[in-house]
This record gives sequence, structure tokens and C-alpha cells, in this order.
Amino acid sequence: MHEIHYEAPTSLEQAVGILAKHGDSARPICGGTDLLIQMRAGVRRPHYVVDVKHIAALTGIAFDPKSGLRLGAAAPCIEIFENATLRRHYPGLVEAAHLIGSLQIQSRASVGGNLCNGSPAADTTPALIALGAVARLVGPKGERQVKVEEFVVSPGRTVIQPGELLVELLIPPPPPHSADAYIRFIPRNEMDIAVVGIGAAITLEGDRCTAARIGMGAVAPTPLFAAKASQALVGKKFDAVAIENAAQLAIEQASPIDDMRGTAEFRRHLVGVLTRRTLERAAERARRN
Amino acid sequence: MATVIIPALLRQFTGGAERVMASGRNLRQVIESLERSFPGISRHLLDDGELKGSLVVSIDGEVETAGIQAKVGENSEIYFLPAIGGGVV
Amino acid sequence: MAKRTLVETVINNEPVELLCEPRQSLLEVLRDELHMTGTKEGCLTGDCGACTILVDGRPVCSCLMLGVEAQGHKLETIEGLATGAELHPLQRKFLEHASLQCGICTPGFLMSAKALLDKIPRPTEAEVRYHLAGNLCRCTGYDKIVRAVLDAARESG
Amino acid sequence: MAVKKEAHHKYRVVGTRPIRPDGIEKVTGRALYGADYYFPGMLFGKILRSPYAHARIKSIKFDKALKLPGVRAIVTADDLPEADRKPQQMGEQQVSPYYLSCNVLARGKVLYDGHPVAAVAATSPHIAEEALRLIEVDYEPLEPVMTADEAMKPGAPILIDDLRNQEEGPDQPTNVATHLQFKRGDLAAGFDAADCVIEREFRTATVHQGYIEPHASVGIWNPDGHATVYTCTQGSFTVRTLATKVLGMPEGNLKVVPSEIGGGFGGKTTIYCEPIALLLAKKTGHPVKVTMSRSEVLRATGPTSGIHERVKIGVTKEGRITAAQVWMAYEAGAFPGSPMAPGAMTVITSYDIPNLLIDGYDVVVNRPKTCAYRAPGATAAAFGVETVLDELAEQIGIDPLDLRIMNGAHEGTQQPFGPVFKRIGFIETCEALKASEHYNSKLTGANRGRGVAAGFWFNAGFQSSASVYVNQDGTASVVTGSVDIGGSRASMAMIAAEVLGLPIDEVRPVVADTDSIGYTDVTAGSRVTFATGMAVYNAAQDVVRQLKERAAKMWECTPDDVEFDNGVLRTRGDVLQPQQLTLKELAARFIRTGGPVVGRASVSTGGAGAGPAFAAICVDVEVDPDTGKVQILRVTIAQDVGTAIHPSYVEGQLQGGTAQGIGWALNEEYVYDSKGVLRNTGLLDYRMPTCLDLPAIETILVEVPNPTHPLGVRGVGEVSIVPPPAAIANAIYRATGVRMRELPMSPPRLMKALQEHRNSREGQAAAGR
Repeated sequence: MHEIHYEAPTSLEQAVGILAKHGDSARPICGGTDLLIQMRAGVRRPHYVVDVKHIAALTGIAFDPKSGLRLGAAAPCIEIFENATLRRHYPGLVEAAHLIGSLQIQSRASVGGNLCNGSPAADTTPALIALGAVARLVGPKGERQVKVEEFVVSPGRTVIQPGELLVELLIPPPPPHSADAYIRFIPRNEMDIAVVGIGAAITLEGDRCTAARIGMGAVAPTPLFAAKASQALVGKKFDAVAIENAAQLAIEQASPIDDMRGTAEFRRHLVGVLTRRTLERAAERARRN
Repeated sequence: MATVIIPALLRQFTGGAERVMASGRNLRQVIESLERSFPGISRHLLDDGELKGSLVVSIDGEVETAGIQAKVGENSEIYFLPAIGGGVV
Repeated sequence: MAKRTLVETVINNEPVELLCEPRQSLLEVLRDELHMTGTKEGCLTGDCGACTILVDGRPVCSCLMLGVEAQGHKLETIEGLATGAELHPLQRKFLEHASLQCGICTPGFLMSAKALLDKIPRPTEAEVRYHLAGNLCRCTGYDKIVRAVLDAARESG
Repeated sequence: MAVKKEAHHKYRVVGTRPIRPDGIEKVTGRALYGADYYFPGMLFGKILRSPYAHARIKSIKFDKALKLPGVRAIVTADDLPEADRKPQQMGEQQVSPYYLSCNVLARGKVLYDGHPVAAVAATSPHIAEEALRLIEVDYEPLEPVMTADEAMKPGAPILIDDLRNQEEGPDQPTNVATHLQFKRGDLAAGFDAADCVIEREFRTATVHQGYIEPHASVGIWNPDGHATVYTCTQGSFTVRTLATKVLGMPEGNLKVVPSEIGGGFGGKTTIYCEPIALLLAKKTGHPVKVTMSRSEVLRATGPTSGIHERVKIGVTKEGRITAAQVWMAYEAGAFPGSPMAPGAMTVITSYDIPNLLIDGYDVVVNRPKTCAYRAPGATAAAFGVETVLDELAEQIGIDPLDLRIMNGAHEGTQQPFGPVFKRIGFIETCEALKASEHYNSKLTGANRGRGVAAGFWFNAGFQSSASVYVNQDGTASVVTGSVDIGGSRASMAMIAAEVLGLPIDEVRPVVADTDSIGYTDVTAGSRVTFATGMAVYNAAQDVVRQLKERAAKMWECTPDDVEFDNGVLRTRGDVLQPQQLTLKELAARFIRTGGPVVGRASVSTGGAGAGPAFAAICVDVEVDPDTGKVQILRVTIAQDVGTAIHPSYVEGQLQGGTAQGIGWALNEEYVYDSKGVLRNTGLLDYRMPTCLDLPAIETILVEVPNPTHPLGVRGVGEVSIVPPPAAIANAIYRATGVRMRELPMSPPRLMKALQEHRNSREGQAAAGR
């Protein structure tokens, strides 16, 4: 690996200062479970590595029934799935956080890092999209908020500008009678990268669906919000017909590629299968809320 | 006389014959006798006067390790086989 | 020689001060600087678990953590699993059940298994298999490893 | 701890389950593996590898790299002597030193993605890596040839300009290194006599052994020309032979010290890092450690061949196999030497068939040079034959195990390539599986199916040496040259303890370096417990002979008047008045009775046929009809293991091979892009089974003693990998109605097959209406 400088700021101001000073040659590190691999492979060669795990604002997890969840960008996955409140209110996000690599990876990796890595196959991103999560960025010019579905612009690239830092993810409180779910397909039972991953959050009033959001991973150059498929469910009776219709619209929106993890044809097929399965799992949970 | 079973791809030398007779008290003499009857064949069995490293010889069902000095009986059956290795934990 | 940084950490309950380059992984620091070679390298991508150690009690791939990130943390490695002359129950059960063949994955499995039993003293077979899924073994087919962990839990539990 | 004694055994130590003597080092992290050695002033070596599958090297410039602070030396093929092209016997394999040298460091041409081109030694691994980025190599890319089918086409690009074969003649450049053929009886007549003939075509992917320890070596070069290499290898003597040939140095000048080895499965039976570490050590005057990363292991060590296979088998309606024809092309990788020959020699050898034709081709392609992998060649070959047998059994309506039993090879059956089987346990193995609780249990539930298959592996013999030293306190040490890869130290100690009548913990096994024990071939071919075990047995008997002589001297009788039983020497009561001495008592008197007692033995047990082993397996699967994902629900393997010396480690071999076979069947494969560059260079996408992918693996040890071994030992290490892929394909068919004929049977592939199957059924239904 090339030579690097390591900085471990303890405040947001310091962090932004360092990042702003070094621009493109600096990169934040949370769990490092993607960055170290990319640096060894020479894919990314930042000269300044900025450890943001010592900044309180990035490591907190705070849930308020009215305002929802503030999820620190650097909070490790293990603290998400070991958090009883999150397991109750955001089971889909917890599912996703519990699927990233092995337990060893989950001890280090964070949802924020998963998002900033910009992979189309990131497990937690479709779950965040389903929940309507918003990313809060702080930079030299102040702060801004970006919808998660607009955060990744191309494989490995995000909206983050030089000097900017993802601080936290803002997730609305789950409405009554709602629930989320995340299901991915992998060839083995653990460890693999999603061949396709689908996140869904729905609200059911009796047998009617009053709100729905579907996020899709590994089906396009960036994680997607399946807008048409989601809208098609809203205001309708939530039944097999509606689910199948949503699945077909999701397939239409997907534009997957052939790679070592699966063919485009197989991925399109999986979008249908997983959209059905994820909606059914979310609905089953929603009926209990 | 010993019976020699000729490997399929050397049967071009024996006019297609699979089993041929050859005389000799050890493998070297048997191969010499084969060469007399089927000129050119020994080139595919020997290498600098030694049995080709790619070959293993089986005499009467036993895999031989004595090379061309291996004893051959009056009615022995002799096979030339490819050597094999293996891979394991 | 590139600039080296001072790191203060605790390894197997011993305070340790060391110098390392920022680009060195914790795995490299343990092996190349401290010559603690019990922690093994299998892949350098977090996919095999051979380099598993515990950081503040949590299992971590030491190949995916910088040495400088160990500052102020408590590390546990295979070298600290036995207490004095006394083997840890997991070590004993791995021997009794013939759970290792080549043995290269064994330190990583033992550390992951310790993290599991520290958290869930009496796990089910399914829980054992789930918690060890980040550790690859190519020799045993896992059967005797899973039995050893369940037996260790039974004995201490 | 509990040591369970196998009741039926006539032995005292053999058949028990003691703790392995090297166990504590391995559970405490103290055992030293290939990468665990450190020496004062040691440098770190890294290797520059080709990004092209097939290219000519026009120039290599490394002056910039040499200027990087910390860089001490750079080597290329120009630093190696041009090696002899003529193939030579080296250890167990036939190798052309020239090809071997070209694989260690490319000469003129690169033949696969990852082919070594140059190597750097520097004061830190990071500096060495950065230096690699500064080496400028000018390549002229050539068209890659990735499969045997492409390589055998007329006019295909030629990989090796001077490669020729017997059939095409001396003037015809070719990619086909060898054609092998076995022939018996009258094939046409055989198929005419059949009531049912099935012919099918199969393909299997390149797969890797997947040992968890990457290759690592430390080279040390003394000014007097003597050198030492510490390395993780399955064969220290093989490394000595191969490395000295490539380096052009006298064999006696190199000492090879085998480290503990983190898995090999055949993949560590040749050289990669060793000559490079030595070359860099020679050039720098420092010890140099060369370690591979995982991606280097996958790109540039020796996986096993993908093959293309055609199988045609005929049976009578009673289930008698009348004829079989098999055609196979093996991808050797960049240089000749696939496991085609053992593939052809095992493919249908489990069965007694009157009319046969087997053709095998060894074909070079732009993939890494293949190396041995557990039962080399046999698993891919068996995939075709064992699935066709399943189809035939279904067609004529008999139990698939009965079909195998009815036609099974037995004592006296002649193998397709000549030798006649002695006592073997194929039929007993199939019968044991047929009688198992698993096979007789009911499998219920949708999308579930059960499949069976069988497999054969010769087991190698080769050469081994052993010494047994008796210490003055009556304990003993056993020294061999066989690297302990899966617990063989335990078996060696147990065999010596059995003969000497000592408790197992009073016998210390030692694995010695190449200067400290007689020549011993690789730990491979399931040969160690068989051949090295035989050497240990003979060396221990040599000790017993000397003990009798000592006692005879003391008792003034002849050695023949002395009996040795269970550690006690006695005079024959019938001859003279009773005297007795324990081994311990006698050992204490060694000094006064003629000095130390040292037992020695060496054995040469030949190539093929040293204790053939057979396995049969039963697998239950569940297929997800929406995704094509296969879950293994239950698996039981029965194997003819001869005499199990340490049953726990024998079970471990069966379980490990089964797990590798399952990975081979379901998800493992090399994925290359259109330019021949490997895409899945890590363990994330080269998908080996995790413990969440496998159930408990049930084993049935069928003990049919091997008549060619004093203790009845058979090799047990390899054959268990052979049957799983076919058994799983057969189970998938029972679950879904789809016959899979390509490995791996990964979700995308199986899903496609399921959809085609459904469409064709709908098509038929529509036509029926």
C-alpha cells in the first residue's frame, strides 16, 4: 500500500477542516472494511485517511417517536442490530445491517460507510431508501440534506464534495400499521455480496395500502427508488394482484448487467421474486403493528 | 514367453494387436524382444535406456518398482501404464 | 522508512506501546512488529476470518483495521486464550474432537467461538453455525468444529 | 479425555482416538506456518504479474523501481539459467524443467493472467508493492485461448511454439500435449447387446483447492553457495529437486525446511515462491520472505482442470453394463500436465465392464498451470459417468445403488488399464450406504430430492523413509520426511507405539528437513499413512529385531529364542529357563550392551494401485424453485478406509472431501472476462462453503483391510471428494425433474434450466390440448 497520513479528529469542525484542506487526497475512514481493500488494490489512493469514529455526532444512535431516528454515520452495524428499539421500529434496516459481510465485518462497518462507498449492491442503502431516509452532510460551506436515493451518482461515486462529511442519517418515525423489510439473494447463506437486494416499507389500513416505498440494490449503476412500483400499491387493496403488479413495474425499472455474480436475465427475474417476498414480509409485520 | 499388453496408442506398431508375446527374464530383455518384432516401439517405452518416467509397469497385476531390471516370469502378463500422482490435504 | 506513529493499546491484558506506520494493518502490526504470529493471514479482504481477534470483546478481522486504530482499545488474540498452563475449554474441545486438520484457521475459529460463548453461553447448533460463518475452514467440513464448540458450551454452561 | 477404543480391533493403539501430538501448538497459535518465520535483516519480496492472458514480452524496464528508497533487488527470467526442455521424473510427477522455470518467471511470453514477470526485494512489503508499480513492461497482446474446445480447433492460436504430440507428428504445432487411450473388447457389439444406451455431454469449471494458507517461503543464501528455504509445501524433497533444477544448483546445496502447512489438497506439490525467494536472497545477501496474497493464489497457483466430457453407456434390462465409451478433454492451463491420465484411469474403474473405449486429451489453454487437487482428475470425470448411471437406473427401473453393486468391481476385476484388483471394498461400501438409516429414511416435502453416486481413487504409494530412536528412558521418537497436513504425526506415533508396545504419549513424532531424513515423496495421493506408515512400521520392527539381539546377548541365547510382546522381551519358555525384561529396563542398559538402538527403514511402494479406495455418498437437497438455490439438507458418506489408524482423523478426511465436493458442485468456479482476465480473485466471489451452507456430515467407515499393507492401511484422504457433484446433480433431478450436466450448478444456471424445463412442459401440454 502507498504511504498514508492518519488523522483522528474529535470534533466535526476539525474533521471538516482537515478534509477541506486536503480535498480529493483525503478520505474519511469508519469501519475501513471497504476502504482498506480498495487502498490495497490501488483503486483508491488517498494520502490522508481521516478516522471519524472519535466524533460524537457521527457515532450516536437516537430514536424519538415524534422525530424518528438519527443514525450516526459511523455507528457500527453491531450497535444497530443489538439495539432493541431499532429492532422493533426498523426491522428491515436491522436485517440489512445484519447481512453486511460477517459478524467480524459488522463489528466495524457502518451504515454511513456502506452508503459513502457508493456501491450499487450496498445492503443497507435499499433499506434506507424504503424508509425515506435523508443524509445530513456538513462541509466548509455549511450543511445540507440529500435524499438517500439521490446520494450515489455512479458506481463508487456520491454527491459528497471535497471537504464534505456525512454526519448522520435522518429516518422518519414509522407510521402506525407500517413496517419495513429487506431481503437479498446470494448464492451462499452468508458472506456474499447481494446479487439483488430489495427493501420495502409499507403502511396498511385494514387491507388497503396507504403508503409504500421500495428500494432496489444491484439492479442498476446506483441503488434505486422503485417509484412506479411503490406508487402503484398506494390506495389499492394489498393483495396478490397488487403485489404482482408492483413486481412487474420493479422489473421494468431495473437495468442490471451480466457479471460474475449473476446474469442480467437472472437479476431481472430475482427483482420480481424478491419484490414479492419483501412486500409480503413487510406486510406481515405491518399487520402486527 | 510373456504376454505384453500394448497400450492402445502404440498398437500402430503391432498392426493393431493388443496382446503380443515377447521373451525375456527381465523387463529389459522383454523390451529388446519387442523391438526386434516391432521396430521403433522401444523409443516409446525407454528413455536413455531407462523406463520412461511417464510409464509405470504392471507385471501380473503388481505395480513394479524395480524398473527395467524387474523380473519377468515364463507366463507373465505385462502392462505399460501412465504414472499417476495425487493430491490430498 | 516511512514516518511511524506511537500507539498505546492493551493486548491480552498487557499494556503495550508500539510504533507502526499508519498504512500497516493491525494484522501486520501483530505479526511483523510484535511477532505475534498466532493470528493468521488468509485473504486480506475480510472473507476468511483467519485473522480474527477480539477488539473490546467484539470479533474483528485484524486485516481490515489499521494498527493506529488500535489506540486505546483492548485486544484479545489467540496467544492470550489459554490462562497460564490452563487451556481454554474451547482449545481443549478442539483437540478432543479432532476439530483441526491443518490448523491454519484454528486461531480465528477459536476467537470467533470465544466471542460467541461470551455473548451466548449455551448456543444452539444453528447459532454456532451462524456465528462461525465468517470463518472459512477447508479441511474439516466444519462438522467437528461445531461439535467442539457445542461441547465446550455444554461443559462450561 | 475420552479415547474410544474400536471394539472390533485386534490392535492396542491402532483404532483409538488419542490427542494429536502437535495439537497444543496449533490451538495456542505457537505452531509456525510458512509466513511465520522472521530473521534478522530479512527483506520482503513481491511479484509483478501479467495483466494479460496471452502476450509477448517486448521489454522490461525497472530502473525507476530500483531507485525507490528501500528497494534492494529486482529479478526476472534473465536471472535464471535456461533450463532443460526434456521432461524429467521429479518426485511424483514428470516435469519439463524448462516449462517449470517459465512458470516461475515468464520467459519471452506470458501465458495467463497473473503469470509472474519480475520480483522485487525491499525493506518492507509496502515498499516492495509500490516498487512493482514502477516497473514498466511492454507487452504485445495475443489472442487468448480459454477452453479446451477452442484450443483443439484447427487454426487455434498456439500457446507453446515447440509443443508437439505423437499423433499429429513432429511438424505440427499444437495445443494438445497428450492423447491417452484405453481399449477393451468390442465396443459396437457391447452396445448392440444393450437394451438401453444413453449418451450425454458434460462440462465442469476450473476450481481451486482453496487452502486457507497462502503460499509463503523464506530464502537464505550463504556466500559458499549453500542455501536454505523455509516453506509451506506438501513435499520438502520435491521442492529441493524442482527448485535446484530451476536455479541450476547442485541438489545437495539446498536444504528445504518444511513449515507447518495450512492446507494443500495437492496445490502445494510444486514450486512458486521458493526459487524467487532464493534468487532474491542470493542477489541481496539477506534472508528474503516471499508471500502471496489471496488474489495471487487464485490467479497464479495451480487450480484443477475444467473438462469437457462425453459419456455413452449401455445396459441390459436386467441391469448388466455391456459397454461404455468416455471421451474427455482436460484444460491443463498454460503448460502440459493436467490430471487427464488419472481421470481416464478412474472414470469407470469402479465397474466391471467387458467392452470399453476411453479417450483422454491434455490441452494447454491461457489459464494458470493446473496442479494436483484431491483425487486429481477423478471428480470431474465421475460427474458424467455417475449421472448417466443414475439415468440408466431410472430407465430400467432399478435402485441406483443396486445398479452399482450389480456391476461393481471386486477382487479379481481387471482395471481398464491392466492391473487386477486385489481385495477391495467397493461393493461393501455401496451396501453399507444402502443399509444406512439415511438411505432408508423417508424424504418428504416439496422441491426435495435424494441422490447417490460413487467414486474411486487409486491412492499413490511412492517412496518414504523413517527412523525410530529409542531413548534411554524407554520412550521413542519417530522421524519422517512427510509433512503433517491433517494429523499424520498422530498416525505415525500410533503405528510405532503399536509395534513397540509403548503408550502413545511416550512416542514423539518428528517431521524432519531434507538434510535430516532419507528421501520421502510428497504428502499427496493419500500415501502418507500408507507408505510412510509402512516405513515407520518397518523401522519399529527393525528396533524390535535389535532389542531381541541385545536381550539374547544378555541371556546368552539366540535372538530366535527371544519373544517380544507388548513392550516385554521374554525367553521362549520351552527352550530355556524364563527370563524377561521390559523395553524400558533394556533401554536403561543400552550403554552397557552396545550403545543406542536406532531403527531405520525405507520403502518404495510403486505408483498406481497402492490400496485403492472407494466412496459412495447419499445427499438430500432442497431447491428453491424461484431462485435455483440448492440447500444441502443431509449428507452421508460411506468409504472403504482399510484399517482406520485414528478414526477421528479418518472421519475428518471423509467430511472434508465431501465439503469440497459440495463446493465444487454448487458455487465454485473461475470466472474469466472476454480478454481472459480472472474476475473473481478473492474469497468473496470464489465461493467456498461456510459452515452455514453445510449440514452435519455423517460418515460410515467400511474397514476392508488392504492386503498390501502390514496393518491393512488404505489411503483415505482423497476419494471422498469424487462422488458429491454427481450425487447432488442426481438429487436435484429427483427434486425438480431437471438433469444438470454442467458444473457448478449455481443458482443462475439451475434457474435457467428450471425455466426451460417449465416452458417445454407447458409447450407439451399446449401441444397435447
